[in-house]
Amino acid sequence: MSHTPFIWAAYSIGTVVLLWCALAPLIHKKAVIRDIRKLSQIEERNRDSHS
Amino acid sequence: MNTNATTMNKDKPRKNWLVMFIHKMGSPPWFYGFSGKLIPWLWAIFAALTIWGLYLGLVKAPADYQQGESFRIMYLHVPSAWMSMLIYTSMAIMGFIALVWRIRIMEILAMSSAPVGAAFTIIALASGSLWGRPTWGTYWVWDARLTSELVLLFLYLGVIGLYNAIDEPRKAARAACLLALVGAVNLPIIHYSVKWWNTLHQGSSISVTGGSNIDPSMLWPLLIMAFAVKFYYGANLLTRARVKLLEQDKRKGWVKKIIKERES
Amino acid sequence: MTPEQQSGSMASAFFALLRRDLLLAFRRRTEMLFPIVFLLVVVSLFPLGIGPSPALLARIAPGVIWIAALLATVISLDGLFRSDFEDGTLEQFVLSGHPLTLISLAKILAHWLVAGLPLVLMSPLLAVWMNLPIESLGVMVLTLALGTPILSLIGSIGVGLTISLKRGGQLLSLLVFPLYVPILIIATAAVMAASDGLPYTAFLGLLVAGLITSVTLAPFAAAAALKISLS
Amino acid sequence: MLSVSKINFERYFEPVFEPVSFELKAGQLLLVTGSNGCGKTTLIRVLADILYPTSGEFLRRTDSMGYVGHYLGIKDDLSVIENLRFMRDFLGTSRRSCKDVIRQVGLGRVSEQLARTLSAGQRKRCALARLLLSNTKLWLLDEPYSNLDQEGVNLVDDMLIAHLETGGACVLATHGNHRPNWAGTQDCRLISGAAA
Repeated sequence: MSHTPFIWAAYSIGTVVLLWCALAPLIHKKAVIRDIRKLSQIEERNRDSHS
Repeated sequence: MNTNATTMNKDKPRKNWLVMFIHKMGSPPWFYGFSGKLIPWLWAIFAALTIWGLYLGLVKAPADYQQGESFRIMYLHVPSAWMSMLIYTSMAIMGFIALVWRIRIMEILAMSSAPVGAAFTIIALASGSLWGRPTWGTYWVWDARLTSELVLLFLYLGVIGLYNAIDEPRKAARAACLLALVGAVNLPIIHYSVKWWNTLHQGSSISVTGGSNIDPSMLWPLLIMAFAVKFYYGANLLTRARVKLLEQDKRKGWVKKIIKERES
Repeated sequence: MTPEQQSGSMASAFFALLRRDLLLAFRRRTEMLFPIVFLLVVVSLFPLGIGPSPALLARIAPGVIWIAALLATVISLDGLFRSDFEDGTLEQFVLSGHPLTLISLAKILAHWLVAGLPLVLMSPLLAVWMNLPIESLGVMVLTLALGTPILSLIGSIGVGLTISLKRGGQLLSLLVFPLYVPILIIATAAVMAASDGLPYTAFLGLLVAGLITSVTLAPFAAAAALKISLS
Repeated sequence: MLSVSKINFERYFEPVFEPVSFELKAGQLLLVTGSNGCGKTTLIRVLADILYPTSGEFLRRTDSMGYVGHYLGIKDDLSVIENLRFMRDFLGTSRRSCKDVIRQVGLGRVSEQLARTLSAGQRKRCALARLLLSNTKLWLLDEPYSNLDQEGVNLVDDMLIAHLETGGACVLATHGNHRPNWAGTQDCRLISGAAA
């Protein structure tokens, strides 16, 4: 039996997991920044309506 | 309100330099800026070392006379298994600092470590069982290393689960840090008892690491890979910590300033 | 207050709390039976699930009885701090000036007397059900007597951490089972060694060492966990 | 007895109330007022050492503190007298008998009943009896008047004044209009952190 497919499988799983682990915080960061922008927009609107 | 002007005691006990350094690191804008500059370098070093290590390990090194080609999984499995233990230890140390000195950045760093450690544990488990199939003829053997990696995964899942279950973020972090610390005290006991349990029940004779006399042509790529993943951990940890810091401080002035600067 | 007086009042606080917890458990004595009945039911499921072959049952008996004891301990653990946390008694304890470590230790001891000791006393019956060799019966009881206090002690940390969650029970099992692995390994190894006529005193020594270590460390961790959960 | 400087507590990274500073001496009462959700309970819990302040510090704090909060700390499965006897043995600081304090708070007739059969007001009285039993110098009372009838309110005031006259101190949080008649009263109006 050839061992090569197992090596390929192991390294692909490793790559996928490490890639996902590295990208997850970046995706989350986008959502956080969107959140912060929304927050400051609301604040500005409130300030405008008060003045 | 009755504000009796209470004279504050100015000469506080002096803290040692390590605590001072950690406090400086604890200033969120400073940490955010500094880690932002550091991260690209860490990624670059990781990439360079990985390419070099994998080239030596997968292309240059000859096939093992005993295990054939499947030993090449070792360059992924062993560094991941080492990392999973190392990250747990580092998480527990950061958790200890966070608990004793109540330093928020340490809570964030400890909690950002957990998913990275869990990822390495999963890789160690997956690669270990893929190595087992051609070697032992089954995907899972209750081998000492795989079994303690499995228990370690449960420990990681416990920390992550507890952190996510509690609503208030600081309280959640403190609880999970304490759990990590308790787990770290138990980890050597678990490790040795599993090892001993394995010999008691006559486990397999060959393991992924093979014999003690590894050929230098096989050892070098292993060491390079083990070194490379530390930079992955560093880069990923700082990235996660930055996002968490941004999220927690979303109403604070320094975050708004950074977002404004990004826009312009 | 002189140190001597203080330690005197600490001892009386310890025993007052122990007495109160035992009295409360007695007032709710039907609830005390649940873990025992649970243990009996779980163990009786094994012969039903894998067949009544005496040799097979004898082989797996130590593992089955110990795993059932782990499960029974975990389901009883949730009650360890729950009512004191929810009705505000724990806050009074913090204010009392007595160390929370001492308070945790008293409560853990009470919990073991109510939930752990009955398991130990029940185990000969289980051993007979599971066809465990009579020579290893004594070792079985001994490992449970030494091991169940460790389970309560380590479990108290997990309870302290999850007590502020409404449904902490499910998370609790994830937190504590990995920590129970060494005890399970050592205790079952001792019983198996006894069944095979091999020396087992070293295993019991390890359990004693584990008990001493957990008595000295776990109450501190449990107290710290409770303090976090109160915030 | 109690002296704090710029005490603050954050939850979800937001200060619960504006920083608080005060100094409380023997024989003084600090009346903490403010609308719902402004952090009165949180402040009391910080002062009681149950919560750790996010910023600010304690310049002085006595170890001898008694606390009556929203959750009274009374066991349902014990009778009134059993609850108090336990606390007397547990604290070990009491100078008075359980029967005596039960009589003072007006629970003499129900002292043998299980606490689960008591009304909310009676439970409050039971907690007040424990406070008398604790023989502590600094009282931290969170809404002590809630659930009490007029007689009960008078009881709290009488207890409080006797405590302050004998050199005790008290921090009392209330949202109601009633205030005890005591000369050495400081006011602390909490301002919600989110409003600022």
